[in-house]
Amino acid sequence: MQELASNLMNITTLLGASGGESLFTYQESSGGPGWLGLIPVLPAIAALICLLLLFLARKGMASGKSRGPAYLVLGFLALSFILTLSGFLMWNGQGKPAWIVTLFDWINITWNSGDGEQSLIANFGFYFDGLSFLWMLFVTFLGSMICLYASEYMSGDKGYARFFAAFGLFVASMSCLVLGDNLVMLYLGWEGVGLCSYMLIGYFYTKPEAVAAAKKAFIVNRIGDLGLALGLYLIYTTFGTVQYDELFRAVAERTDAAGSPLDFATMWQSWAIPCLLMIGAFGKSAQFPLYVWLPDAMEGPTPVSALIHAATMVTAGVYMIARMFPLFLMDPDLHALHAVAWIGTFTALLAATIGMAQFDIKRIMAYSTVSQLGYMFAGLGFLTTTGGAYHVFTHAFFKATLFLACGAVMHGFAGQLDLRKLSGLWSQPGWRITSVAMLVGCINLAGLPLTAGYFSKDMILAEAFYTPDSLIHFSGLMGWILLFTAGLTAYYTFRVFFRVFVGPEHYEPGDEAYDHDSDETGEESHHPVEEHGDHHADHFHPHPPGWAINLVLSVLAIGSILAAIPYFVSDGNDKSKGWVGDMLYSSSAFYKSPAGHADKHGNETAVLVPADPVVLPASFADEPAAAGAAKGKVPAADAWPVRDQVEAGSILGMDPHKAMYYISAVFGLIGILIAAYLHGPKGPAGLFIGNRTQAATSRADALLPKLGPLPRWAQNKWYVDEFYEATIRLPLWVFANIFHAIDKLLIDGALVDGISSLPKAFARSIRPLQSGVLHSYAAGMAAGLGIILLVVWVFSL
Amino acid sequence: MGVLAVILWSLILIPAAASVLIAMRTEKSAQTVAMISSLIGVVLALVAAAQFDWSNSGAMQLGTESGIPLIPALGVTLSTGVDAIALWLIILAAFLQPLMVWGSSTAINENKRSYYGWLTALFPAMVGVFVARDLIFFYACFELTLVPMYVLISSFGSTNRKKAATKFFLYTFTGSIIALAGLVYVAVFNLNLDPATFAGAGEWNFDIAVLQQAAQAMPLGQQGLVLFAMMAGFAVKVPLFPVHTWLPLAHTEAPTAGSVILAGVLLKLGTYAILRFVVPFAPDAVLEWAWLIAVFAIVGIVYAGLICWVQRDVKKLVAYSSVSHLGFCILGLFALNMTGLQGSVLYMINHGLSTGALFFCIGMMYERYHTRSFNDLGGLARKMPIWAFFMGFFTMASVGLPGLNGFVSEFLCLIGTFQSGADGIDGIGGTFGPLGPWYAAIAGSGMIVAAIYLLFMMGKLVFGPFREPDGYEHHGPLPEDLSPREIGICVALAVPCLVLGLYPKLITDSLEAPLQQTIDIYTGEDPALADANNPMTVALVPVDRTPSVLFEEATR
Amino acid sequence: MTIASLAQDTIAAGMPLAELYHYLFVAGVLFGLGVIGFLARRNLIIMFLCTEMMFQAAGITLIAFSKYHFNPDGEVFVIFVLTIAAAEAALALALVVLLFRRKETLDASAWAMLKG
Amino acid sequence: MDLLINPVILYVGLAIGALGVLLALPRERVNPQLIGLILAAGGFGAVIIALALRGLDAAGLPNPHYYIFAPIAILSAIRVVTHQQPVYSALYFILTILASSALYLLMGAEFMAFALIIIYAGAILITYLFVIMLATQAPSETEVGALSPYDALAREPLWATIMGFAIVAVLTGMIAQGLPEIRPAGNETDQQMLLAELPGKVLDDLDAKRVFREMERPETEAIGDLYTIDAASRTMTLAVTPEAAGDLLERAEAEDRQVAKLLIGDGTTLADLRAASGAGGSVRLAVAPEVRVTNLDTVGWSLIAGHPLALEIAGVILLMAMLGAVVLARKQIEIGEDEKLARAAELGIHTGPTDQMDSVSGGGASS
Repeated sequence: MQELASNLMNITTLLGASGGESLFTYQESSGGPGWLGLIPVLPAIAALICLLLLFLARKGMASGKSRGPAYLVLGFLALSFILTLSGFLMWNGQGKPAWIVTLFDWINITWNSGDGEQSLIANFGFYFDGLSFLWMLFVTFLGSMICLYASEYMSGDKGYARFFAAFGLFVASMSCLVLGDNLVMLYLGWEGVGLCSYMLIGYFYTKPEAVAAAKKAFIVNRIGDLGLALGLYLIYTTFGTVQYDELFRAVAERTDAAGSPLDFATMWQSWAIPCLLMIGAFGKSAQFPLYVWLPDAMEGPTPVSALIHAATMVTAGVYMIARMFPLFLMDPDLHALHAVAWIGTFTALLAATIGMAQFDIKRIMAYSTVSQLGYMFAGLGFLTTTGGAYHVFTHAFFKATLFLACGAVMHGFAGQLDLRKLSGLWSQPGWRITSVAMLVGCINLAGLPLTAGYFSKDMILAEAFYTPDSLIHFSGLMGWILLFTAGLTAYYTFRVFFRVFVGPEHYEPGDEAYDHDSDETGEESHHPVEEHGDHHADHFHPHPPGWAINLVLSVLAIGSILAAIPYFVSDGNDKSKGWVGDMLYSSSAFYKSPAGHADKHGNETAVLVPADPVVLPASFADEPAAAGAAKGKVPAADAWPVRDQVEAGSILGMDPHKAMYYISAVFGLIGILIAAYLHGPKGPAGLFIGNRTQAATSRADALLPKLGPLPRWAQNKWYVDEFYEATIRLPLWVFANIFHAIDKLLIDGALVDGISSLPKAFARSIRPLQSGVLHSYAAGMAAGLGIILLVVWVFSL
Repeated sequence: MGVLAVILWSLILIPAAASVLIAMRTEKSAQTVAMISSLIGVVLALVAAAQFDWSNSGAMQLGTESGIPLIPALGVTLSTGVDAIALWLIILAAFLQPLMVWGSSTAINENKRSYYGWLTALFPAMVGVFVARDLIFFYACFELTLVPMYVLISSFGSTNRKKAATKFFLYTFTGSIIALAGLVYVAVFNLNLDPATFAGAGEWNFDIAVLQQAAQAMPLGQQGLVLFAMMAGFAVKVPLFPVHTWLPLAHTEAPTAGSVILAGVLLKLGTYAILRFVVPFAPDAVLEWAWLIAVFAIVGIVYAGLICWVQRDVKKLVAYSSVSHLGFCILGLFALNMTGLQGSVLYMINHGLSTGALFFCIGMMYERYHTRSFNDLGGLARKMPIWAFFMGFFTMASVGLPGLNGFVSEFLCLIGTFQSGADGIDGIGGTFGPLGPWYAAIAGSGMIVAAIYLLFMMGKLVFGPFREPDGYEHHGPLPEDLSPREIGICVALAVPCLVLGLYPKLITDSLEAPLQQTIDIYTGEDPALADANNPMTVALVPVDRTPSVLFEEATR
Repeated sequence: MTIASLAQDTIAAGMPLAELYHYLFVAGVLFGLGVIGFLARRNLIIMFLCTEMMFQAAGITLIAFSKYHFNPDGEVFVIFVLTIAAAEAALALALVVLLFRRKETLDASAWAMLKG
Repeated sequence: MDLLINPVILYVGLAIGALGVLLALPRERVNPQLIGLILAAGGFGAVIIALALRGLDAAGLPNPHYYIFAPIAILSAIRVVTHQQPVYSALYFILTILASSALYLLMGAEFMAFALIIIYAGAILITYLFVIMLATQAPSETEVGALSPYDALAREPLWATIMGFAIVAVLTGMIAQGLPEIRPAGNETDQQMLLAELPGKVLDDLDAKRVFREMERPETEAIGDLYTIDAASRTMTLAVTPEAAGDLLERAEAEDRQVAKLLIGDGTTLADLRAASGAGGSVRLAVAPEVRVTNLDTVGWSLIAGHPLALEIAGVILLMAMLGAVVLARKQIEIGEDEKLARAAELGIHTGPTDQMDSVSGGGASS
């Protein structure tokens, strides 16, 4: 067991000591069962074996075409899922201490031994608590499902083993990220997933666009990673530790690791650390400034987009903020959380508008992911980690379903993704399961009442209004923007559904080479196109997905429906938050919102009082705990800001929690109706299913000119890419060339070569003195003599 | 001469003898003799590591007690000794040597004797630098490394190798002459210290420990001059920003093995010399000027990084990348705290491994396609997947991907720079030092620039559409993809990258003691300085060395 | 008055600086003329003659100071000056003869092959 | 230091002299050499006169003959430099040498004066004359006496004179101000100290005065035990047998002036002498005033005792010069390549590669 954890003093949870609730319940930790450490290691081993297989295949010792690697990775992923599940069941419990399992010492440096000893300790260890179990459950589950899906989807591709090696490595690094017990492990996972997404996006490495997309993804992630890295350094410099348990205890007691008190109110780090971490999160979870890489990442094979760019990697940012929530709360004015909320909302709106105007269904799904991530961040911004986490949970399921469905369509129609060239799949033979899965995904995404997506989105929207403006300014306004975006989301989701699945049967196959470049052996020639006959549709017969894809689609569809259950099931003490709330309760992400009024289940309003009088700055002690509902905030000049009970916000005068069910449902339905009106088949009969005759309605096309330039702008992604190109890439390129010129001409040319040619120049200049004429030498001698005499004379005066 | 000293001396003498032997024997046997001598080198390095008392890794061990007097009048003795830092660098050099010999079996076909002779002669010179405890012995070996390198580049390089070789030699040579001037100044200063101050003062003595005490007793002005003289010499070798222009030329023209050892160990002579001479010799001046050197390092990182991006020649790209990477190393060095110093020493070893390996891969590609420019190469993963894997692996190692060795050293350097000098702001993470958070923030952008240019290289060379030089059909002894020999070399370099990435404690534990001594010079607990009855403290200008004072002084 | 007596009394009286200066003046002028001759004349032999004159001027100065300081070394040195002058004359004239034979002219500027 | 000469006069005089020389230098058409000479003479004369005036009150006048020989030396020097005919230049140079040897005499260096005339004027300048004669016979005998161009024309006369007289001005100006570095004049006694080194000289004088009539003349090498010479007080103490002492005393008393002067030269009375010599043993003799260390002695002594090595080297130099002159002046015989081969064939040397040929016949075709 990890001796560091055991010798941690077992402080009584703050709840008990002071009656009031501390900012957050500090979760002290204890050693967990060793085998839990296998969870991240198993996929890594799978990846290594795949590499060996690939290496042997290259050497001709193993057949390159077998599906061995896929099943190998699938087996290991399933095993790690089972381990996670059993670990969770063993651990499950409110307020139980987090488990720490350390494999080995990684970075372990101590100096100035004796007094003032300092140390930087980052072990290869794992931290199991509610948050990490929640995340690991759906990461490993979705990982194995999508791996099964990919085993069939990727069959026939030459780089099969390479794909699954990267797949295994990805899940391994994701688990390191989620389970890591210190910030450096988080950083390890963070960059690890960045690398794997680089390898997987760039899977079709012969295609320049794929390589460019992969490079773009890695570099934009790297920009985010810099923010995270600097945040990490600042945390270490302030608290003296990067281990979670020490860090959270320090933040709870408002001291640094050595116990000397830190006055969060006045420290500049209290806002600097969360802002830096936020930048890291935005880089990884594709939020506003750094989201440009996600839509381009669709170049990769669909299982990659499903797993990485829908369910797991992009949620890493949300996980990190949830994990580091106590640090976000250090800042009395919550600057960082304001930024998170605002950027989340803005990204949601922006991505939704772009998503509406795209024609490539995978790109639409990508923008919808960016938009839903905006929701999750907004949820975090409104101080509801539970809402955010639950939306991550449900979104993982239904977005994976959607992506896989689109993948199946693309697989079947030889790479065709343009919704204008596909319609009426519902009634096609063999496509029924895909269409149903698509439908389930769409209703969840659109937030149709009683679906999982509805409940999770509702939680966030409710919190938007529930959190008073005094805590998060303009949270109400943001709530309304999010509601409007929910409508847009419903619209573009069903736009895809109606255009692709409903309506008359009409399809054109994409160019085969687009998707899986089946033949990589040497010659570059296109796959013999005649066989697929892309000119006249009758020759081309779409081949419906196989058993594996259908199985996975159905499982995930059911999963996304069942994802609604955790909203109701809850055995924790705060019934309103559901199972996800219980999970987060026993983790660092738990946060008791100060806003309160008679709670849904009637338990008394939670009053938040700074917990530990001992630590309190003197000036605070004499002021009675703010019993009354003092409006606004106590000026946080010197004392730890009193989060006394503030009046909860309301929506249109009603209690947000109850009212939100109806309001968000209304917005969702309006969106769907508009989509049906514009893109659905004519007449109510066609609305549903099976009407083959009605051609795709042209109402949408009729509406376009009336809207002016807006649709064109939206289609071109509001020219954000071009803007970045002009303001960042171009200047950098120009600077690079300038530096190159400076280096070659100025430093190397002028300075170095210049100086080295000085002696030769000087020699050339005095050569004429050697004129060969006797008299000039004599004159020189005489002049020299004269000068010497003169000098002697002058100095002798 | 203790029996243990035999190890170090044989580590120098046997390869030297071998190089002479190679020169005398036939062309055919040149490589085998070179291989044998390099293997002996590895064995000796391991024996030295075994004999080394790791618990007391700070002290100079395996050395000669008194040393062989070379010039008794001037107190110049051939005294050797090794502490943990030097030993690790010797192990790195010994580890790279056989790989180089093995790696150039197909690259070099004519006059093998001179090639392998000089290659083997390079090893004792390098070891001499790490082993020397006497200034002149150190300086001689420091200069000796130039000669073999000059010959390797000038007679076995590619197109305009002569110019590159001469520029390399003259540039480094002028630099080190200035450094010698600075060091001799210290010796002269020591000469006219009164003998009572410390053992070895007041007489001609070139022992490094003695000179270190003398240098520390110098007033600030003189220390500044000595600092800049030494930096002028060693910064050229490191290549720090303004004096780096010789490196790209030397690298592009050097043969594969030449540029591997140049990047692997020769650049480390500069950083090692700075760690061994500049930092301990001129503490006050370093505190005064650390900000300037840090600025050069940071400019180097971003400036060289951006230049890499516009390079058309792969080797020049990797050469500029080592300028950028060593900028991190110098930054960590001048952070003057344990994490920074650990990071920079680790960086020396990791950079040697990962950039050395990168040069090997590029060499293998060059042996097949005989061109290094991006214009006529592309998407080689199609034809050489194994090579592509290793190229990707080592690129990720040098871009600083966690889990591989590059990350640990870069992380430690940056966190060291961040917390150095941050002991003023509240929180206990900060330590005493001249740098600060802003240095780390800007240097951090170097990580992004590194990602840009390395992925640019990967995107162009390894991935992307397949393109070979026009009119190229496969010929020559090497198979299309890597031959077993080449795979052996790559694996031999990949394993330590991974091991050091996952378990750096292997090295960091042993480095704690020697680096703690260097830090104590700055935080005032230097045992030699601290105790009251040591006459040394009397003679010393009573500089108040408490951290806060030094910190004010540094940030004045 | 015999030469011997002529020399005698001057010795006894010693030589004040003013008197010394007279001789130095003559020597200086001779030396100056030697330099002018060497620089102005183009005939090789005359140029050597002028160097001889410079030797001579040096001789006078040596003797003057030798008498001024009553130190015999001055005179002895003049002897050596003479030997050098003789040696130099011998060689120089031999060379002049060769040069003359080679180019049939004694003009110094004919020989400018050592141009750098 | 008081000025030896008013610098203004010095420099003006020199300037005029320079102008004179400038005019005197040979040039193309108009060639006012005579005017130049007069001017030069006037300039230098003025300086000498100024010197003389200053010398008058400072009692530093040189020997009056100086004023004869100095102008001769200077004027003949000018003519050497300015005369177009090389032969006349040489002759004028001889005249300069003679004048300067006269100056040597004035300064009391008679050995050098005559050495100069004999060696320098006699030998070296005659060689010059030979060479001038040899080298100046005009290749084309048509215009006899025509000046070859390089003689007729001076080269950059202006710059040359300026350069020359700048040096003279600095030299003389420096000394005129009395360089502090010039040590004060020595005094004559140092020279006389040499007496102790030249005992033979004193003994010869005593022998000439037949002082040693009865006793035999002590060996010059026996200095120290038989006799000692004290140069400072110019006395010699001689160990004599009592009878010899007695004989000396009688001759002194018998008013033999010479002996008396010697004996009592240092002011001791006859009576003291008797008392001292009575005991026999030694007698003090005064060295006669005319026994002086002549210039020849000092030079000889200094040459042999002071600079033996220099003397040897001078000898070697002269030998080398002679050898060099002989080698240089050999007759060059230009023979062609083929003739060399024929010659080699004659001598039975196999005709190997040409470079060997050169070494064999190298001797023949001189450098």
